[in-house]
Amino acid sequence: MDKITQKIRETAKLALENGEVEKIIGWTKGDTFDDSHPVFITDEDKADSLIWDSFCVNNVSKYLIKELKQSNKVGVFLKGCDSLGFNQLIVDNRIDRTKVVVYGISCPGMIDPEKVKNEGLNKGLKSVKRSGDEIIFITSEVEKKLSSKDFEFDKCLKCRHPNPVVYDQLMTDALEEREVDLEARFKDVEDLEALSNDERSAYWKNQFSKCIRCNACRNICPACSCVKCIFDNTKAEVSGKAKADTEEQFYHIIRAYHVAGRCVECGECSRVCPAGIPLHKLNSKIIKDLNGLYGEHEAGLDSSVEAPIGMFKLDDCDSFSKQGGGKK
Amino acid sequence: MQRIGVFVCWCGSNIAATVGIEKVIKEAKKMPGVVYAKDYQYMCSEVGQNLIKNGIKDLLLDRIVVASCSPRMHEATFRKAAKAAGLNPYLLEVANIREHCSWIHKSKEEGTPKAIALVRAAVAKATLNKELIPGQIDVTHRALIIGGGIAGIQTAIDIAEAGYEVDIIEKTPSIGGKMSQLDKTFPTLDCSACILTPKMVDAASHPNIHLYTYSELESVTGYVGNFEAVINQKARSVDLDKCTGCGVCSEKCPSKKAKSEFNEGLRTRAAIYMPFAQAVPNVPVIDRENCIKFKTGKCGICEKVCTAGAIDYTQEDTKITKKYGAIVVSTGYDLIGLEKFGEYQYADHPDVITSLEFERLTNAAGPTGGQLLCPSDKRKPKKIVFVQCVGSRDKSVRGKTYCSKICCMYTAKHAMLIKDHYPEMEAYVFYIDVRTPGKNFEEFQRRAVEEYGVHYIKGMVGKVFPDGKKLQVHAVDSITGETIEIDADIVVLAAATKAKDDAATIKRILSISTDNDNFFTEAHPKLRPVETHSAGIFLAGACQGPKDIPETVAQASAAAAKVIGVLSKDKLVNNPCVSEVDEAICSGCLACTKICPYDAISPGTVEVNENGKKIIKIVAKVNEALCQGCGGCTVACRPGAIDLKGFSNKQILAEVDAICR
Amino acid sequence: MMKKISKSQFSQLFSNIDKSYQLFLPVELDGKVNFDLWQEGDKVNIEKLKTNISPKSFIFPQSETYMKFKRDGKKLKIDNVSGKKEDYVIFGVRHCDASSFKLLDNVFLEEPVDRLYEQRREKGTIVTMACFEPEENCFCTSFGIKPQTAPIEVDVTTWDLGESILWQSQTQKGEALTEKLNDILEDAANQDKAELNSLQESTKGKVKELPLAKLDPTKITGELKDLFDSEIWQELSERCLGCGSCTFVCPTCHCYDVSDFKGDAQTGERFRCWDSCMFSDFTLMAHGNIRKTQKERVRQRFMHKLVYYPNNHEGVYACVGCGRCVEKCPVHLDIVKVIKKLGGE
Amino acid sequence: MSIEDEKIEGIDKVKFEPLVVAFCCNWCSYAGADLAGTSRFSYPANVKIIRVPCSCRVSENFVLRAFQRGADAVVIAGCHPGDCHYTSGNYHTRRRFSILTNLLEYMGIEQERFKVDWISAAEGHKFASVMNDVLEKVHKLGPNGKLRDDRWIR
Repeated sequence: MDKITQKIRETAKLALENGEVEKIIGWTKGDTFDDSHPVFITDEDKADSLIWDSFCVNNVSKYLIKELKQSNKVGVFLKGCDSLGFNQLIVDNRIDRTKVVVYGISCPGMIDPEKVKNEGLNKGLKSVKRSGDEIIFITSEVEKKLSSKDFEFDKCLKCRHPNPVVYDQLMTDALEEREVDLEARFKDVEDLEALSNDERSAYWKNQFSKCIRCNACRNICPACSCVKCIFDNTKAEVSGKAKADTEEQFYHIIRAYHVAGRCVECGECSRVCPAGIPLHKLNSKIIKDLNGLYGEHEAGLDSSVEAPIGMFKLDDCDSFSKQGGGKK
Repeated sequence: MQRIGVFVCWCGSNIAATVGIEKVIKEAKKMPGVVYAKDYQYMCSEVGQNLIKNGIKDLLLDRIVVASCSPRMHEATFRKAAKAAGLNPYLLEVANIREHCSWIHKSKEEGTPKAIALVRAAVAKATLNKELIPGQIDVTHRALIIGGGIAGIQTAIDIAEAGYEVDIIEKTPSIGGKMSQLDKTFPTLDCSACILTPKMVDAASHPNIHLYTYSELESVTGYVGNFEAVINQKARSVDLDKCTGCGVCSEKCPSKKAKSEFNEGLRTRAAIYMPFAQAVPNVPVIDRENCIKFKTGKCGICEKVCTAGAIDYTQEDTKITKKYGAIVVSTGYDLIGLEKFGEYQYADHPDVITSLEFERLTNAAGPTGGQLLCPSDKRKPKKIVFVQCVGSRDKSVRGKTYCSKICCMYTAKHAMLIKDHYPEMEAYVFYIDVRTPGKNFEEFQRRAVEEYGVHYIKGMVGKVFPDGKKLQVHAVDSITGETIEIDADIVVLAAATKAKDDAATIKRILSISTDNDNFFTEAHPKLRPVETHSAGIFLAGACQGPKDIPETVAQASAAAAKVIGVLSKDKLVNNPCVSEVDEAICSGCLACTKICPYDAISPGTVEVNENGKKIIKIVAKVNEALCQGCGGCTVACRPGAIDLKGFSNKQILAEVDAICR
Repeated sequence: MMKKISKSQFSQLFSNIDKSYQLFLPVELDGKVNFDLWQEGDKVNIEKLKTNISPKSFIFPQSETYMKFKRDGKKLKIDNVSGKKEDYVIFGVRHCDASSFKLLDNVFLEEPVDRLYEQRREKGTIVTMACFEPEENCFCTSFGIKPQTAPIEVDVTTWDLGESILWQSQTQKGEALTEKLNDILEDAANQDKAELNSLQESTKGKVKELPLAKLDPTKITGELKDLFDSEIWQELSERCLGCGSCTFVCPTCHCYDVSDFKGDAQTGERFRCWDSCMFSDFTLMAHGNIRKTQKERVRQRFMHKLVYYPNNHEGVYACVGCGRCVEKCPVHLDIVKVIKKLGGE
Repeated sequence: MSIEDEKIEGIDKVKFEPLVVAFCCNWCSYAGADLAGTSRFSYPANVKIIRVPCSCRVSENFVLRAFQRGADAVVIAGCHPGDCHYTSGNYHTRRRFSILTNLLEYMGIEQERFKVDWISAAEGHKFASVMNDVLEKVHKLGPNGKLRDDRWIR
């Protein structure tokens, strides 16, 4: 069994035994090679179902909102990106840090099952192992070694925080910051910005027309943590459920705007979208603009730092009267 | 369904000329909820108002839309009328078809359809209007003045005279402030002390005024009518009541090395001291840093010599908590430090002095008994150079961008005084511009030049070199362009004024705002010059910006009038258009609290039933007395849990929809 | 009479259908394949087994206006929106999805008949495409579907022989369509049928080898109440995000919400749109919600598919084993897990 | 039906009649609009003003709704930074809508269609000229179809 998994199980077992936590949230394995899903453990004997592999992509921190209503102390396993989301939940006052024990895991990047399928490697695939930058695909017959880079989620290839930024206990040694092309951080956005208004409009119209209003992007998002989302509040009368271009556009503009300055760039919105809409391109645009106008801000990096929307400086510049400053 | 009445005003021909009234009426009648539509020449007239009243009484109208001039003009009028007829005034909306329509557009072709659109929007909004009842706040009939300079004293006296209690907090041992340090005042040259000290005594002796000298403001909570302040009265070590002010203690005190703050350090004082002879209260204070008793435990001479037995080494800081209805900030100003102005040798040569030090040197009660002598060797000076705008109108980091306003005049005063006492002395004034706006100011300055022959030279002093006993002043005359060298005996620097360093603290305690130079900002630069943005907190004097004495006193009385306006009420009525929280939806993220300029929103808790389990949930709570109804919180609230009464999300959306037709 | 057409003639085939029908077929866009209105030059992809979103939206659109109203003074004018007018063809529907249509019929065509649904069904001609290479996530056989053969109820079934496809019409609608294509459809030769048979045989074998082949809902026995009170719901639902991905990609989910679009103060329209039993506001009523937690919601979804629906429809399960939920659920909470936990393996 | 009646119905199909929705803060810009009226500075009737206490009361929802309902341009006008009646409201407006301005353009809505500006109570002339300027640009751009709700008839 792989070292980290072992460590995770021991840690969980111990914490549950000595009553340090009432519940542990981590991941466990399902039947298919890519099925590593969140699991909730209260009984130390079940701790052995916990695992760590290249498919533990889910961020379990958002479950804390629900769990902390029932339990007084909960332990969670968090990857680098997860820990940013965790901090954001603290900034937004949705969870009580003192009731959580964070077990940090440095993450080398998660594997995108889509990419595996596209290579046809899923046929008869038993399991997938990772060693360094190599992925080993194990079927009943053969073992294939391939470079991890070709199979990681796009978001992981851009990852700037493989190591947890907040934790009480570490399950792994820190990984060295992986090489990411910071220039390319906003490549997607710049490509779109380069288009004409009509081209952009057409682009988004086409994207949003795929939207089936399943709300997965919202429900997975660690920055979308309202008790009742305005889109679920019919009394608010701001939007309807009809499948109409205008409704989808409204939904997605507001969704992105509502996480402005709070989006931790975990890329989950795009990952979970069943229609394959690149939703992160909206969030990235806002992050790019906020950084440009009001200085670098990285949501979730430090839970004591406030979001740039909701504060101001007297000499802020603006994007509508190009002179900035704005003073008479 | 509502019963809405629409009342369209002609405003004589002002509206009727470019708006087809009858068409507006016709269309209005079709609008949902509208049961009555009526026009009249002057809706604001008594007859017009009666139309509205009768509509409410006879036709049982429950919503009113008046299409007329701007709501900023007559909304209040019409709402009064509605109220008189028994309808909640906030069920009335005004459609602005004059300023925003008939006066803008040339023809009925344009005006009529727009008027209809505006009426439709008003109807749509009115449909959603709710009855609003203003909250009432009790008023504590006492005012707090922060800072006991001339501004604070004047404010206090005016308020006290109106019959209300006033407390003054003064940081130093005596009230009086900067003015008490001055020798003469421009443009009349009358003696500062002679006009100030009587006021100080009035303040001290006034039954309605209580002084907290040697005290500082610790914290303030609450809101207009109901502030609660905690004052920290520092240990004076002398009993205010027992002390007779004889002064023997100071005389006998063996430790006399401390620099006298009052004399700008040009003279020393005892460790137990009275800042100046006319100090109010006339009671000394022990400066514990310099007191031998406090440093070593030995000595205790003052205690022995005090026949009144007023000395009390055991005294401790005491905290006083009191309620106030209004607060006036009058913390005054300071001069900037001149460390960064090395070229003038201020730090290195005793004969280079600030204008405030000069005031002390020429003051009869000053270190030299009014004799103008060089601080270095007490010799009689022959040439005196005044340098203007030292740090004023200075864009560089060491200076201030603004004009300190008083320097031109007091320098003219200084120069004039010299020539008056010592005609043989030469006075030179280097200036960028001479600014003399104000009653008799120009005349005053001209006298300095013409009658007294003060040399005014347009140009800045480049450098001052100590040269033996003398000071070589190098300057350039910016008109002739030639360089000038003067062997001066004394150089007087008109250092820029600045906001008090502790303005930042006061700002935080009162949560009011300051500008980039730390001067407190008024609610409106033209129309609300003495108010702050926080209701019930007012400004007086140089803490709001550089001012001379007459301006300061004027603003002080203005502030007093504002305070009296608050204190004279038994109850304050607050604007009912305030924010309200839907606690069921509130997530307790408290984004709203970060936006609110008035700290009107704070976290509270509610117990909710979460599937059978009772849990405590954090929610935002709005203090309606503090909320001013800007609505910033409603936009910060992502799920829309906070809404603004009178301008609710639904109302505005309804207006948008109505307009977009 | 079995027909045949070479793939080289596809564009011909499509444009011919397009002459007399609206033609919807699997089109690839941004790497995802979905049924879409055919246009010259579209990247048609009939190899992809299951489209990203199921074709149910053609007979049961995500949202559908069925009534418009206008107020005139005190009078209220209401017009019913007429349903689908044009004849249309959906080409390349897989048998799992085709079977889902039958399940929806049981709901919408039972009394009271759903007018709009009925119209859409009448106007539509379904051309299926049999599967020879089922995927890891396929388990249609567990619900009695034979991917390689021709389900009787569909209008036309086709088989992909690589170079060409075989074409078998089975209903009047199917015949009508075939008629219109006679000039490009040729009769299938005997060796084609032989090839088909061998392919179908090999498929039977492949199907047995599938990881989910052993899944068997009929093994789920026990009293409804016991299933309802089972422990598994708590455990399964813990990780559910409460999003609607599973329900909205599912070919058999058919719940909808009715709400109004408020036009200006005078006018408006009433529409229905897909709703999801996973949503917290599903079954929300004036007094509150009868399903308070995600546990009740998750239980409802699967009890409906595996117990309630069969109870009401001669034991037919409300799942066709397309496996979309297996692929799409962000937290791997799918019907396969439920069936297994309830003993269906 | 006469032309005027048609206009009143708001369905003048003859020529493009742009619609500009302007949110004005009560203390500065709304008063500025009043002053524009008092001083008879004219601007076309296509501009319709909605009064809000402060520019910071304007929610992105309102702006999008206006576009959905057929507005060809939306204007938000508030006090000049530093002069906000509520001290800081317009500073928040400035940040929020700097982001929204860019986001809307990113969605393909021309910048000319969404304007935020500072207009004081004394700037009646500026109010008129801002509105004229917006309308001129909108006339060049033509009707706005983006974000538009087809179910809504304007």
